[in-house]
Order: sequence, then C-alpha cells, then structure tokens
Amino acid sequence: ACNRGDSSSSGTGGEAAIGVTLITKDSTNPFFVAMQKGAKQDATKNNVKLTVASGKEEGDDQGQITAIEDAIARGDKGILITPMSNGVNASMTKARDAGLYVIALDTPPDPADTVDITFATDNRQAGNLDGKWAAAQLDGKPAVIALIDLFDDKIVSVDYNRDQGFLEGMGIDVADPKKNGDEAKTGKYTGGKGGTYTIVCNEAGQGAEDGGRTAMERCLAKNPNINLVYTINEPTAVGANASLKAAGKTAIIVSVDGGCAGVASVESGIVGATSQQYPLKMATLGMEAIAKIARGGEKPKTSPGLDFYNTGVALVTDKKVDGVDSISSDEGAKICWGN
Amino acid sequence: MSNTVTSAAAEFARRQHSPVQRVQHQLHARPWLSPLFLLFVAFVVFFIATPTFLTANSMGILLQQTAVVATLAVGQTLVILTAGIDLSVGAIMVLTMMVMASLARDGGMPGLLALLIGFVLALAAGALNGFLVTRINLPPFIVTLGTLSVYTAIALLYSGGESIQASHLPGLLNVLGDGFAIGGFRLTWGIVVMVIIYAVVGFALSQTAWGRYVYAVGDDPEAARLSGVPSKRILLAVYTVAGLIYAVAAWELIGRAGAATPNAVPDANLQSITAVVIGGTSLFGGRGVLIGTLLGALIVQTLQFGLSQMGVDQQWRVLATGILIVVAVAADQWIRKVKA
Amino acid sequence: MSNTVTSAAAEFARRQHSPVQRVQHQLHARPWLSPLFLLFVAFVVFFIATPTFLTANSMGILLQQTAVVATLAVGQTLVILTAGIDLSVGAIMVLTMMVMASLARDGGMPGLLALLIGFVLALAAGALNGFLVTRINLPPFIVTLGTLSVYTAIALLYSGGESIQASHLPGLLNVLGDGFAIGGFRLTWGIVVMVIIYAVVGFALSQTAWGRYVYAVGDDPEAARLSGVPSKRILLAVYTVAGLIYAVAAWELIGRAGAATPNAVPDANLQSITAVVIGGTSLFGGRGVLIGTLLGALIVQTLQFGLSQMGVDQQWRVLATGILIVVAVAADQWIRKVKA
Amino acid sequence: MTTRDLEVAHGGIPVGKEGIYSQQPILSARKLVITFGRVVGLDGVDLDLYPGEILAVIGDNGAGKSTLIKCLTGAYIPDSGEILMNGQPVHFRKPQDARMAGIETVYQQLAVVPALDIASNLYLAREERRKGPLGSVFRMLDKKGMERRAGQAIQRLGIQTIQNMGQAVETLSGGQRQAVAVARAAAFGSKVVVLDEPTAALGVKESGMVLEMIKQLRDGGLSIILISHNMPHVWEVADRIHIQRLGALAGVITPQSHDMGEGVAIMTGAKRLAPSA
Amino acid sequence: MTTRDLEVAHGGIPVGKEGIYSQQPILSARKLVITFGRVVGLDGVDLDLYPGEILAVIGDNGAGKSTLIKCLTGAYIPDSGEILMNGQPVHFRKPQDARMAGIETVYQQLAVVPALDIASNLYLAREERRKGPLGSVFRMLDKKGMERRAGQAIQRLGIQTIQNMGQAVETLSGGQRQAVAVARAAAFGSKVVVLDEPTAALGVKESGMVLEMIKQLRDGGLSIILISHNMPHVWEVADRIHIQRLGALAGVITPQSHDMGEGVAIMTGAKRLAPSA
Ligand SMILES: Nc1ncnc2c1ncn2[C@@H]1O[C@H](COP(=O)(O)OP(=O)(O)OP(=O)(O)O)[C@@H](O)[C@H]1O
Ligand SMILES: Nc1ncnc2c1ncn2[C@@H]1O[C@H](COP(=O)(O)OP(=O)(O)OP(=O)(O)O)[C@@H](O)[C@H]1O
Ligand SMILES: OC[C@H]1O[C@](O)(CO)[C@@H](O)[C@@H]1O
Ligand SMILES: [Mg+2]
Ligand SMILES: [Mg+2]
Repeated sequence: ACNRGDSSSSGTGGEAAIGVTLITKDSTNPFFVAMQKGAKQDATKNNVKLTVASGKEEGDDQGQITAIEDAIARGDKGILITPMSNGVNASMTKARDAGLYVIALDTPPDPADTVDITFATDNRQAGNLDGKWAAAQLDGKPAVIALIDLFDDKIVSVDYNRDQGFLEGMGIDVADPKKNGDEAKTGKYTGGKGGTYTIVCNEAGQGAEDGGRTAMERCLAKNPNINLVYTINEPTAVGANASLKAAGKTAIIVSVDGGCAGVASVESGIVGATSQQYPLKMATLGMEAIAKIARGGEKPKTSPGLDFYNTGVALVTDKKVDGVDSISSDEGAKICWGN
Repeated sequence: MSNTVTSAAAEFARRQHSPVQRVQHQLHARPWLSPLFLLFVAFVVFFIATPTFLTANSMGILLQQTAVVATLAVGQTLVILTAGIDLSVGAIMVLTMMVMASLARDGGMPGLLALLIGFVLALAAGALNGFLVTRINLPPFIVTLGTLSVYTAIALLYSGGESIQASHLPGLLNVLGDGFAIGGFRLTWGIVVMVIIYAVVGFALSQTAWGRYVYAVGDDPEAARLSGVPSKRILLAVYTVAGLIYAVAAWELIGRAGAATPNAVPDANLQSITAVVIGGTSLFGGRGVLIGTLLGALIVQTLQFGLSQMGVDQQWRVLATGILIVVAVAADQWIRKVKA
Repeated sequence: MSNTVTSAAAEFARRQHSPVQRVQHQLHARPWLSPLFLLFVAFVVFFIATPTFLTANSMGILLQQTAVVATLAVGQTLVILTAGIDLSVGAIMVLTMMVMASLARDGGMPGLLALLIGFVLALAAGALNGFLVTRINLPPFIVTLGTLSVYTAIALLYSGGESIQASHLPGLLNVLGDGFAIGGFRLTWGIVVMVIIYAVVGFALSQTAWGRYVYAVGDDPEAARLSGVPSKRILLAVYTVAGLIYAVAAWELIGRAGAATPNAVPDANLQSITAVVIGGTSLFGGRGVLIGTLLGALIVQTLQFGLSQMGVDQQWRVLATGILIVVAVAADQWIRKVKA
Repeated sequence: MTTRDLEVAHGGIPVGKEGIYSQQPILSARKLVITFGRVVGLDGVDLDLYPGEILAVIGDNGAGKSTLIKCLTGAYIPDSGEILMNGQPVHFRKPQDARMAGIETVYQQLAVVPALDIASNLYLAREERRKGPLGSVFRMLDKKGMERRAGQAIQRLGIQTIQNMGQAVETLSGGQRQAVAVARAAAFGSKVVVLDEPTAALGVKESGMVLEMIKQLRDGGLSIILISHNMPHVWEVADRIHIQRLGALAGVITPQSHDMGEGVAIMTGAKRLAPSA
Repeated sequence: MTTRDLEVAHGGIPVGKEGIYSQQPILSARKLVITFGRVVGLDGVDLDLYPGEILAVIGDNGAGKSTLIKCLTGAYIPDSGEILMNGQPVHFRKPQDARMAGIETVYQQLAVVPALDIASNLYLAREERRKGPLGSVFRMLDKKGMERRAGQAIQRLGIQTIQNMGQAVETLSGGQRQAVAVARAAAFGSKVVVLDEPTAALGVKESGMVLEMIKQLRDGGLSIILISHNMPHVWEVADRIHIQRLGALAGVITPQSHDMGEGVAIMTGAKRLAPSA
C-alpha cells in the first residue's frame, strides 16, 4: 500500500500538473481571500493543482507548519506562503530540503534567504507614504495622533514596519524601529511644514472592523482632539471611522491595503489616503515562478536594494500633496482587489 | 442545661441583627450585589486614576463596547445554565451577519426581509445545535465545536470572505449603531436592545415555569426528568432561543462595526463564556442569575477600558487584566463568605 | 409462573453469549475500542481516497503533527478528570519555551540547565493554578483564564515577542525534533517522549491510589472528601503535574518548529480540550480513560491530514472536519449503545 | 397461571375489599424483563394494581423493587413485557408520560432538584400561574401562592423543623427532603401514587403521618403502590403484598392470609409459596 | 451541669456496663453551636461517648442529628464549642483528620463515589498495594486482593444480590449502596464508628445483620454512635440514648431507664426530661 505511486508525477512528463500549496495567515482577511481567489485562477493557467491552506487565525504558526508538512507528504512541488512569523522558518527550510520550492508572499521572512524568493509589498514604504502624506496634509498644525496597530499580544513584522514607517514618514524619531510604542509621546515632527505632535495611544484593533472601533473609542476617550489616525489596514479603518462618526468627530485617516472597498472610502473622503498593495500580483508572480522553476526554469531576481521582489505600492488619495507620489481613487479603483 | 441552650439561641438571635449579618443576608439573597460592588470599586479606582474615565462620553462608549458581547452572553448564559456550553456563539453571529448583509446588499432585498431571514437562519442554526444535543444525545461541547466549524465555513464560503461596508446596506441593518444623547452620554439603539433582551430573558428565567425548568435541567437532569420536566423540549428551546439572541448580536455588530465582516469578534466564545462565569454562573449548570452576566461583561470591559485610559502599555494591560480577573472573582467569593 | 421466570432468565443467558453481546461487553469494558474502530475506518477511507495517505512517510508526519497537542492533552485530561478545565495550557507551554530558549540562546547557559529551569518554571506555573483553585477556592475556568493572560504577557515581555531560531540553541533543546527511521517511517524522539508520558500517566491513573483519587475528586468531590481522600492535595498535584507535562510539550515544540516562538499554537486550549472530549472523557469530571485522549487527538489530526492529502481546500476542510467530528462522536455513542 | 389466579389462590381477597377486585386493574404489568449489561434487573414480572387499593411491594435489597416501579412509571423502558392501564397497553417513554396518565411517583433516590427551593421542587412541572393577564399573557408564576400552599403541604406531614419554604432542598436534612418528595406525590397524584420507601428517612411521628396520609389517599379512591422494608408498616396499611425475590415475583399475599414472619420467609426464600399451598 | 451528670441523674448507668463509665469518654463534645445563614443547626450541644459503648442518637427529622455527627467527624466545622478525644481537645478540619484519629463514619447521604466500583469505594483512601517492588516502588494497587476482600465484607452483611465487585456504585440499589458504606466503616473503624441511619434502606434480614455487626464491633472494644429512626433497633442495641430535639440536647436515657414510648415522647416534646425527674 505504501508504493501506489504518485499520480501527479505519472502524467505526461513536462506538461503534467504540478502540485502547489498556498498557505495564508488566515482565511478571513479579505486580503488573503483575494489572494486565494487570484491564485486559483492562476493555477489553471499554469497547469497547477492548487491546494489552499491557512493558519486558523493570525498568530497560528503551528497551523502553517502543519500545512507545510501536509504539502511535503502530498508530494507537492512548491509552496506559496505568507509566513506568520520566524516560527515557521525551520519548516520552510525543511520543505526546501525535501525538494520543494518555497516562495513567500506579502511578508518577507527574516532572514530573507529562508525562502527561494519573496513577493511582497514594502510595508515600511507603505507606512512611510501614509506618514509623508499626512504630515503634508497637516500643513504645520499640531498632530494629535492615534495609532491603531494590529496586535497587542503578538509581534508581527507588518505591524511594526507599517506603524514605524508611518512615524518615520511623519518625521518622528521612532527609537527602536522594530518596536511599536517606544517613541516619545510628544515632540516635533519634521515632515511637511513640521510641527508638534502628540501620540495619544497605541491600540490594537486585531486588523478587523469591530476591533478598530473599540480601539478608536479608547483613544477618543483619552483625548477627543485626535486629528490624525493611522490604521494597520482598511478593515481597521472602517471601525475607526465608525467610532469617529459616533462621537461626532472628524480626523484624517490613513491606512494600508487598497482593496476596492478601501479605495471607495478614499473617494467618499472617509479615508484620506491608503497605500495600495497588490495581493493578486503576488499570487500570480509566485505561481508563475513556481510553475517555471518546477519545470526547469529560472528563479526570478529580487528588486534592487531589497532582499525581496517588491510587488509595488501606490498611495491612493484624492488630495495629492507635493513631494509624495500618489494615484487618484479613480486610478486606484481600476487596479483594486476584492469588492 | 436549658440555660445553655437558651443563651446560645439568644446570642445567635442577637448576632442575626448585627449590621454585618444583615449585609451578609442581602448578599446571599442577591448574589449579584457583590460583583456590582466590585464594579463600583473599579469605577472609583479608575475615577481617581484618570480624568477621562468617569465622563458621560466615556461611560457611553463603555456601554457600546460591552453591548455585543453582553448580548451574546445572554444566549451563552441560557446554555450554561443547562450545564451545556456553546462554542458556536461567534460562528452563528458571523453567519447571520454575512447572510443578512449579502441579501440586503445594494438594495438586493428590503432590510426588514433580510433581517427576518437572518433571524430565521440563526434560529435554525441554534435549533440544529439543540437537535444534536437532545436527539443524538451528544455532549454540547462536541456539538457546538462541530457546528462552530460548519457555520464558520459556510459563512466564509457564502460571503467569499469579503466584508460588506455599511454604505452598501439599508438603514435598518445599520440602525442599532445610531442612537441619541442625554447630555454627553450617548446611548445607541444597540444598547437599548441589549437591555431589553436582558429584561425579557431575565423575566423568563426568574418569573416563569420555563425558567425554572432551565435551572432544573441544568442542576440535576435526572431529577428534573423524573419530576416530569420536559427536559428535551427545554434544551431544544434553550439552544434555539440562544441562536435567535446571537442574531440580535449580529444586528448590533453591523451597526457598531459599520460593516458586516467574516472575521469579527474572533474570540466571541471565550469572551461570552468569561462574562457568564465572572457573573457567577456555574459551568456545571443550574446556578446563577442573568444580571450577573451583564455585570461580568461590564467588569471585563471596564478593566480593559480603564487601564487603556490610564495609558498602561499593551502587554502590561494583558498582565493586569489577567490578575484583576482573578482578584475580582476572589474578592467576590470572599465578600459572599464573610462571617460576622 | 416459575416457568416464565426460568425461561426469561434462560433466554437472557442465551443472549449473553451471542457474538453481538460479547462485542458489546468488550465495548463496555474497554470504552476506547470504539474510537479506535473509528480511527481505523478513517484510515481505510483515506487509504482508498488518496495514494499519499497511507505511506510510511505520511504516517510518521501524522504522528509528529499529533505529538505536541497529544502531550498537552495529557495534562488537560488530568485537569478535566478532576472536573476542572485548563485554559492556560498554551500559555504555560509558550512561557516555558521562551524561557528555556532565551536562557540557552547562543550558549548563554548549558542546555540541560535551561531545560531544568524551564521545567521548574512550568511546575511553578501549574502549582500557582492549583494553589488558586484549592486555597482561594476559585473556579478553575477563572483561575486559568487569568493565568492565561498573565503567563502570555510574561512570555511576551520576557522574550520581547521575538522568536529564537534553533540554530541559536543547544542541541539538547532541539533533540526531540530529531529521530530515527524504521524503513520510511520516521519517528522523532518527541513522539517517543509523548508515548512515554501516556504510559506513565496512564499507569498512575489506572494502577495507583493517586489515580483513583483523581477520579473520585472529579466524580463527586463531596463524597471523596467525606471518604477521606485528600482532595486539595490531589488537585494541587494535578495542576502541578499538568504544568510539568506542558513543559515537555514545550520541549517537543522547539524541536518540531525548529524555533521557540511566542505565538505558537494559539488555539492550544481548544485543541487539547477537544482531544480530551472526543476521547470520551466527561467535562463534568470523574469519567474517562487517558488512552481515549490519544485517540481523540489522532482522530482530529487524521481527519485534517487526510482531507489535506486529498487536496481539499481550507474552507471545505473546516466544514468537513466540523461535520466529521460530530459524526465520529455520534457513531461512537451509537456503537457503544447497540443492543443485541 | 396469572398473578390474578395466584393471589386468589394464596392471598385471597382482602377482607372487606371484595368489590374492587372484580373491577379491571388500573395498572398492570405482564412479563416485564429488563437487564443492565450482564445484570438481570427484572426477570418476567407480573403485577396488578386495583382501583382504590394499597399494594405493598416487599423484597430483599436488590430484589428489583425499584426497578419494577421505574418500569411502571416510565423512568426505565423495559426490554420486553407489557404495561396496561385500565386494560389498555401503554408505552411510557419518559416519566412525564406516566404523570400525564395520572401516576405520581416518589423515587427512592428522591427526584428533587438540589439548588431549587422547597416550594419550587414541590410544584416542579406543576407550576401555578398568577391570576389575570400577568399569568395568562406573561405566564408569571404565582410564587407567593405556591409557597403558602407548599408550607401547608409540608406541615401536614408533621415536619416542624423547616423554617422557610425558600430554603434550597440541598440544605435539608434527609427526612425533610423525603417529606418534600412525599408531599409532592400526595398533592398531585390523580389516579395512582407510587411510593418507593417513603418513610425510610422519616422519624417515628412523621412516618405515622405519612401512613395516615396513604390511607386517606386510598380512601379518596386512589390506588397506591408502597415499597417498604418496614414490615409493621406494610402489614398495617397494605391491602395486598407483592413479594419480589431475585428479580422475579415470588407471590402475592395479604396481611390476612399470611403473617409478617411468613412474609419475610417468602421474601428471603426460606419458604416457598407453592402454587397450591 | 454536664451531660455526664444528666445521664447519671436520668438514665443511670446501663446494666452491666458500670466499668466503662468510670473511664474517660473517648469522644466528647461541649456546647457545639453551628448555624447556616439564619438556620440554627446545633444550639449548644454536649455529647459523651465512652469506650466500648453503643450510644444511640435519636430525634425528629431536622433535629440536628446528622449535623451533630458531621461536626464530630470533621465534615462540618462548628462555629463554637469544643471536641475532645480522650479528654484532649481536637480540631478536625476535614473528615480525613477524623479518620486518621480512628473515627470511621457512614454519612446519611452515603459518601460513595458513583462512578467507582464497589471494591474501589470500599477501599477508597484505604487502598492496599501489591506485595513486593510492584507495590513499594511502583505503588501498584492490589486490585485482585481488594476485590476479593470487598466481596467477603459485603457477603458478611447478607447482601446476596450483588453479582460482581466491579459494578459501579451508581448502578446499585439503594440498599446495596448502603451496604457498601456500612461495610467500609465496619472494616476500617479502629476506635469509633459513627453510623447515620445505617439500616434506613436495608431489608429485614440485612438490617438484622448490621445490628449484629454493630454489637460485635462494640464487643470488640470499639465505641459506636448510631443514629436511627427505628426505635426497636435502638432499644435492642443501644447502651445509652442521646435525644436530640430542635437542634439541642433534650436528654440522655438508657433502654433500661425509659421505654420506647417515653423516649419518643421526649423526642417529640410531648414529655420533658426534668433535671430531677
Ligand atoms: N447546609 C445547610 N444549610 C442550611 N440548613 C441546613 C444545612 N444543613 C442542615 N441544615 C438544617 O439544619 C437542621 C438539622 O439538619 P440535620 O440534617 O442535622 O437533621 P437530622 O436530625 O439529621 O434529620 P433527619 O432525621 O431528617 O436526617 C435542618 O433544619 C436542616 O434544614
Ligand atoms: N442501571 C443499572 N445498571 C446495572 N445494574 C443495575 C442498574 N439498576 C439496577 N441494577 C441492579 O438491579 C438489581 C435490582 O435493583 P433495584 O434497585 O430494583 O433493587 P431494590 O429491590 O429496589 O433494592 P433496595 O431495597 O436495596 O432498594 C440490583 O442488583 C442492582 O444492582
Ligand atoms: O494583518 C496583517 C495582514 O493584513 C494585511 O494588511 C491585509 O489586510 C496583510 O498585508 C498583512 O499581512
Ligand atoms: Mg430500591
Ligand atoms: Mg440526618
């Protein structure tokens, strides 16, 4: 019974379907849902037999490790993964040792050469664009900032890269660039015309609407004069906005993602600017790369100056400011993902 | 010798009327007085610690933050009173929310109809739990663990995992996020609905035969059965009603989050169970009062809100919340037990 | 009339010896036979469904995947047998893992010493749970909910939230990920350790007085106390031993993940409780056998692994797993109940 | 040969009760068999209960008395055999079915709900609602009324030590608890009242009052099954005595046909009730 | 005035037992008070148990008999009052403390663990290990041995219907269950055996055997407290009788000094035991 052969390799040689597993962080974040959908379409094009797996929730390293092992046992040729944390590094290495190609999406592992290559947004850059734009918008006014991060009980690279990137963009000294919340709570920002700033809060919104709302409420209760809100992603921004609305306040909201819903929020003025990511592109590039390598082709190269392949980021805003590249919500809507 | 007896009795009678004894008697008769007292202490401490805590605005927010979990916890209380446990709380809520929102999206269906379909669905989901518990005789933990996965998967498959923004939804689905202000104190309709649910279910539990059966079935199922309590019918009703209540929570959540989203309140199970248990209801069933659950939900939320107002850092807040939960329940036990 | 009696008795005696009756008797005497049978069925189905399932390699992986949760579930079984529940399972494991790894990082401390310190810490963490349960008389749910937060926060504060790769750790901490192969069937030391723990704790539960006390305390605490069982000491011991077992799981996990990471196995609580309950142990305490827990953990893992080998997608896998868990437990109940 | 024949053969018709034995039994069992794993609980037992009689059931520990009445009242479902009410086969799937049919039972392991108070237990599954719309529309319980009437019912059994009806049943003494269960059955039995060792935990005076109450119920037209190990009690109140032995029926006698010593001898197997004795 | 005086004054020394009453009581209670919320459980109760005697405790339901012995055996901790063993004050914080001191108790709500089998219950907290290293090193239980001896102990009480010692106690009949509890106390009591209504659920024959056993234990030098509502039993075996009424001690008599009727009268309050009667 042990040697019944591997059906996927007993096909017609080079043109046989190859097995690939896509492992995302979870299956509920619209971003990953879009990525899964895109990957499924690309799979057919590339004659790939795709299996979709994910952690149960953000932080579920073990779920990803299990999915990696499953892929090895299934005889897949490659893995596309948005690595949860460094906790899955060893398993990715194990997969590569077993002869699979492992490509990271969305989140570059540390060190980057743990995988064959990464296709990701430059999250630091994404935050940075938000920060620069916000500083320019304030036009010298004092900044009263709410930071709605991802987690308060786990440390994840996207979380600090975006948050700290945002503050760097504002021109605020971030102290440890890999640690949220250790910067001075008041001081001067140097972006735009420069001015004074107050950080009211670092609250975790769990990357979701309801969490975003609760987090923002806490911030507002501490200081009702908040005029600038950074949010880790768009679901969080939606919740933060609901809270502002309920309190009868307005503030500039910046975010990351650029899903179609997010772009629409930019258009309606709810979100001031959002850094658009391209999950479908990540999936497509990843899928093509694996299909190619597995059939004897070459590995793609990383972007210059980075240890991953930058799938790009564009700031979507209808209030363009000088010195910050951006696209309008109309343009953003043409290339957005999700609904 | 009769002397001894009389004096001991007299002494006892005297003790009965000491103020401490009287307080103790009240605490026994009204077990929720003690968590209420703890909540009060927390309020005083946070009031002293931070100026932003005890403001009309903050209090309104605190209530809004509590509403969804407090509503879910009503259903959870019913189930736990019958010595069950419901792990599908969050799954039913999310499923209902996604179905309501998808149906009504961009005017696809009138809000009222979508809402009703959502309610019926939640009812059916709860009834399925009840059916599996009563007819197939499976432990509630297993049943709801299974349906947790099933309902979650259906919600995701049905919605494609995408959230639906409030702007695409009819006003009725959003209305529980709206409200009115009394001074700076803003009440949403969601809070009002939550209070009504507590009132109605609280009444049913304490004033009707149905309520007694719920307690009886949970406390001693065999005795209840032998006494002629229609145990299976009661259990089925409990899970079904719980489903319905989760639908209300779904409605509240749409209004609150400004969107219907498949990954809302991921730890709804633990949060709702926590409110119930901190509220003094026994996980072994048959003992507890509903108002305790509301207080339990408020205590947890107050700790988190208060600590965050004090500017306590995130990790430290987790640490402090953990310690405070234990301390609060220990204090609760201690207050109830004090002997004169 | 005496005729009637005799014939009925005789008839009954005959029935006793029918093969079905005999099978039934075995099932009653060995309640784990039925989940074992289910596991067997699952194996047959997956064997037919997918070629990659029943291979030596896959079986090795399946066991490796089960080992950590199965180990945690031993501690959880002890606690649940006493009618408690342990929500701090994962937190203790993670705390221990981070402390062991941080201490031994880059040769900071010899592996053995770091390991021992980790064990002592886990023991203390478990003992604190036990202390709060027995001395302050708090419900285990509350205690471990509180310490869940506390231990998690400490682990994060201590480790700064960063994971530590195996390459920075001494061999001893990684050794449970290593192993040996019998043909293509690769066994890790982690699996071996897991099996040893089952053997030792299983022996203690079934063959020693201590084990009887664990059952007695969980089944009827008052009767146990009145019978002279040192209930508090037993409870304290159970939580402490459980802590120690979680430390072993932490050790296994380092080897398995090739890193110590503060956000490993976030649903360790639910997973370990699920294994226990599917294994037939009652959440009300006092009833169950340890081997059932191992089978419970294996059943869940087999379903997930098998479905994934079949290439079933995540959402559908969640759906299928939910249904299969309910079906498996229903079948289990049914098998045990069949009357000739 | 049926139980009916047996009884006529051995016990005969109790003095002064001729009338009722020409009627149809209100409750009968035929060839009840129930097994628990390898343990035989009932081994083909017959029983007849006539209208207006007190039928005592006696037997050694483990003879199957409780099992027998559990089968009669829907608490157990027999493996085989038949139960008839007024000659009609009935199938009680649960105790509630038997209650609906007018059979009220006090089980040996008193079926009281520990955390509920005395009044709630007494009225469990028999609750009374308030008068007016509060009761009919809002289905509100008449708590005050039930407490008052519960107090009276308990008083009637001579238990004077219970200080308030709001006390949880789990805090009651053994005898007090038993009194609650007996009071309930007495209050609600409409056709048949089954009592499994109702005086086991009761004091001398309280036992006496329960026996009095049993006679009153019988005189009021109810039929009663009384299980007891107290032979003087049985010989005092029973019209007929069903003797259970090792899961089977050993015979039916009357206090008139046999004295206590003979009864005990049959029960313990020292003496057999020969079909033609 | 102490109980000692009272007893001498009223009940006198039981015939043929003069010797033991000059010794120190093995177990005494002085002015025990315990309350439950507003309910007074014990209202200043004294008790003396002499070596080698059977002291019966009688009283109406709710009179405080069970509460009294729970205080004596560490199951309850009295609010005030003193407990002495051999004249030395003792503080039992839990039942185990009393067991360690040689007091074995059968509680009215039988303290048996439902899911455990008969043998396990009988030996609970008294387990015997295997001989040799299996027992001493691996602490393995001698299951076979305990089962065999448990079977003998149960047999001695005349319970013949129990078919195997591996049966879970929850599946036993009421009387069988009581027999298990009684057998345990009888087997392990080393100084004092306390029995709270040990024959309440037992049949005629079984009750007789338990009474026999009680006498044997006494004759073997143990002291016994027997709570019972069965007056003939009490008058048959008791050396002295402690009468409990409404939470207080109403007096101590002997079967010789008072007959059953008088005893019951004192118990129910119909008659008072005047200090100089
Ligand atoms: N935990 C408790 N809470 C409240 N009341 C209690 C508690 N325990 C006992 N009581 C009350 O104390 C009184 C004495 O009870 P106890 O059990 O000692 O009576 P008893 O003499 O043993 O009666 P019985 O013959 O019925 O067993 C009763 O009125 C009972 O209701
Ligand atoms: N659920 C069960 N499982 C196994 N055996 C059982 C079960 N219920 C009853 N038995 C057995 O059936 C037999 C009859 O029990 P039953 O309770 O009817 O006796 P009883 O005549 O009422 O005795 P008692 O006078 O002691 O109450 C006993 O041997 C008992 O152990
Ligand atoms: O939760 C963090 C994750 O959320 C996203 O921003 C999508 O919303 C991802 O890019 C990131 O990995
Ligand atoms: Mg019985
Ligand atoms: Mg008593």
